[in-house]
Amino acid sequence: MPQTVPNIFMDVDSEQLVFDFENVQPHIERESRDQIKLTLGEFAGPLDLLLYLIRQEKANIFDIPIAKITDEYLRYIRLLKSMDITLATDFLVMAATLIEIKSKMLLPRDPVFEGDEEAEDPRQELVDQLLEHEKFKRASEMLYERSTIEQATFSRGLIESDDNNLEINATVFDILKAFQQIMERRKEEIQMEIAREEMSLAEMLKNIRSRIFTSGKITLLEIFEELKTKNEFVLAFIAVLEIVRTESVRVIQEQVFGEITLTRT
Amino acid sequence: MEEVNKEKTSRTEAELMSICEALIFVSDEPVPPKVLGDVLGEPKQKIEKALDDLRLSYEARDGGLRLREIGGGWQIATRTELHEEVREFLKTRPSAKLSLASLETLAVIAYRQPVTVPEILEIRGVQSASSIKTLLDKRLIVSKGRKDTVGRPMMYGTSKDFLIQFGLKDLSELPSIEDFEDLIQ
Amino acid sequence: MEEVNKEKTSRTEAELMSICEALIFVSDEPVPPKVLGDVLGEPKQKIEKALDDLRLSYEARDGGLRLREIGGGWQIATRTELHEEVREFLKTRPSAKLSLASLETLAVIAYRQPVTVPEILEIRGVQSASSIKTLLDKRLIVSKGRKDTVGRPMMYGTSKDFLIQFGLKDLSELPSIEDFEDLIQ
Repeated sequence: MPQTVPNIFMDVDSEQLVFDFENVQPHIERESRDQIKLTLGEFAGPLDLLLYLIRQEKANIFDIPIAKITDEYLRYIRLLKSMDITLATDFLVMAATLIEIKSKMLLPRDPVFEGDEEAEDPRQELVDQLLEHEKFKRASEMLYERSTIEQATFSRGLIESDDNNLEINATVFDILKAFQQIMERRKEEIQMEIAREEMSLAEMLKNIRSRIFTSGKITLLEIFEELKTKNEFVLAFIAVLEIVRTESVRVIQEQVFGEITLTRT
Repeated sequence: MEEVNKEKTSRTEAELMSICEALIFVSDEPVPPKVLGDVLGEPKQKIEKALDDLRLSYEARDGGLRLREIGGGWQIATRTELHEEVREFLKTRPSAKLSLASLETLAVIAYRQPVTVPEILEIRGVQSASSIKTLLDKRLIVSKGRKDTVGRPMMYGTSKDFLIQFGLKDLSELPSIEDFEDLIQ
Repeated sequence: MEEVNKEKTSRTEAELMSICEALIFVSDEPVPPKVLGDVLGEPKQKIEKALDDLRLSYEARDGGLRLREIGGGWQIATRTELHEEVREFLKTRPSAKLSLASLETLAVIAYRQPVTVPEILEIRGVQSASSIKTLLDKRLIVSKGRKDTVGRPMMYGTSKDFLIQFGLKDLSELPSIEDFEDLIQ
């Protein structure tokens, strides 16, 4: 009896959810005619899901009941969507493929090919793909077992001679990554410089307030004209609202879409 | 140079076994017999004989260590039976396992190398970019140049680390992919 | 805890020797007997006896390694008589390995060539003189003439050896930043 709940844990390095799939099968329970309960739903891809559904129906992989499987597949997709699970586009592509095959199977045979025994089964390509995929699934299980065994083996700890050799092995990707890291480091530095030059809300408030109180009135346009960045616009907007709210300043717009003036009262 | 080699080839088999053991011990990765032969100025057969006898002596001793051939080289490692105590001692947990998606991608790359991203997509039926990134980060795969087709896509293959992490002497030790076919009903 | 200890003390002396050997082997530092006793839940005397017998068995074997007590702990090390071969071996070993600083410098040169030392400084934000020397020594970079600006600084680019070491047919095979972004998505 295969267990239905795997050991799920977070892979710290890749931030991927990993589950120990030994003896674990994806599992959907049918609760009623229209309800399916998903017990475990990480399928590595649409082909996995398809294989699972074919098994569930106890169907022959070489003679897939395409209409039925397509319905099941679409039902599963809908279920995942209803659970707010973002589906990889690959699942949707497979849905389209299934619908296409299904409609081809419904079409009457092309009379030109009538009598041609070898007329291509619309399912053939999919079957080939499933078989190929299945082989690699087995291969990945083998790799999984091997790595599990290998994890029981340890090599020696660092010894003195390694200290003279604090070097790392490199591939082209290491070079690329190193370069990318440098570039990111630079980007951060540049952003920090800009950030330091930028005005704070307190400075903006002080600036606008003093302008209103020295000249008696000022238009919004005059304030905004001098601003350089989006951030400053936001700050100025908040500052104006704050000034209007807390001080004796009136906002006057004489006509629709006309100029807005801030006046000291 | 000549003289040095001559002098050194007067080593007995026991001496050679000792030296190989010491060199394998200090190396931080599996040591290919060729490297040993080059450094010691000894013919390949002599080295290989010494390594094999050394392996047998480790087995006969039945201690905490073993000598094994892996990733194209030789390595001293702990015996698998002792993994619980070692883990307890190092306070390590089994390292994070690869996700199902990454394992599948790795299987496709291992058996179809050199292989491009579009080719992997075709077999897996699913985008594999993040898996490929994980595998590159873990150094299990490496790029193998570009393919001479439209777009010149990057080709990938397995690395030496792959062999080591999966306990393989070389790629020929992988069971044939066709063997898995029989298992499909 | 008590119970576990009791259960584990059923180890034979030979088993204990094997386990101690494995733990000393995987440790970065000499292992004090107390640490072994604590991890294994064995009394100190039993551990010390096992270690001593293990040391004797290493001596009797007369191989390339020895077990020694150093700084209050136990350690596996190569036999002193073999130091010449060991040194020779370590010297020839990983010629293609680079420090992180050198790798970064190489990355800047590879992607921005021809490039001068001041330009590398500006991009990396760190002095790279010693890395450049290392890279020149390893023949991974070569000078590409002088730049026509103030001080006429030397320009550097990657060499043919660089292509060979990193398995590239030509510079166009270097993965592009875009290739990588595809993978990150």
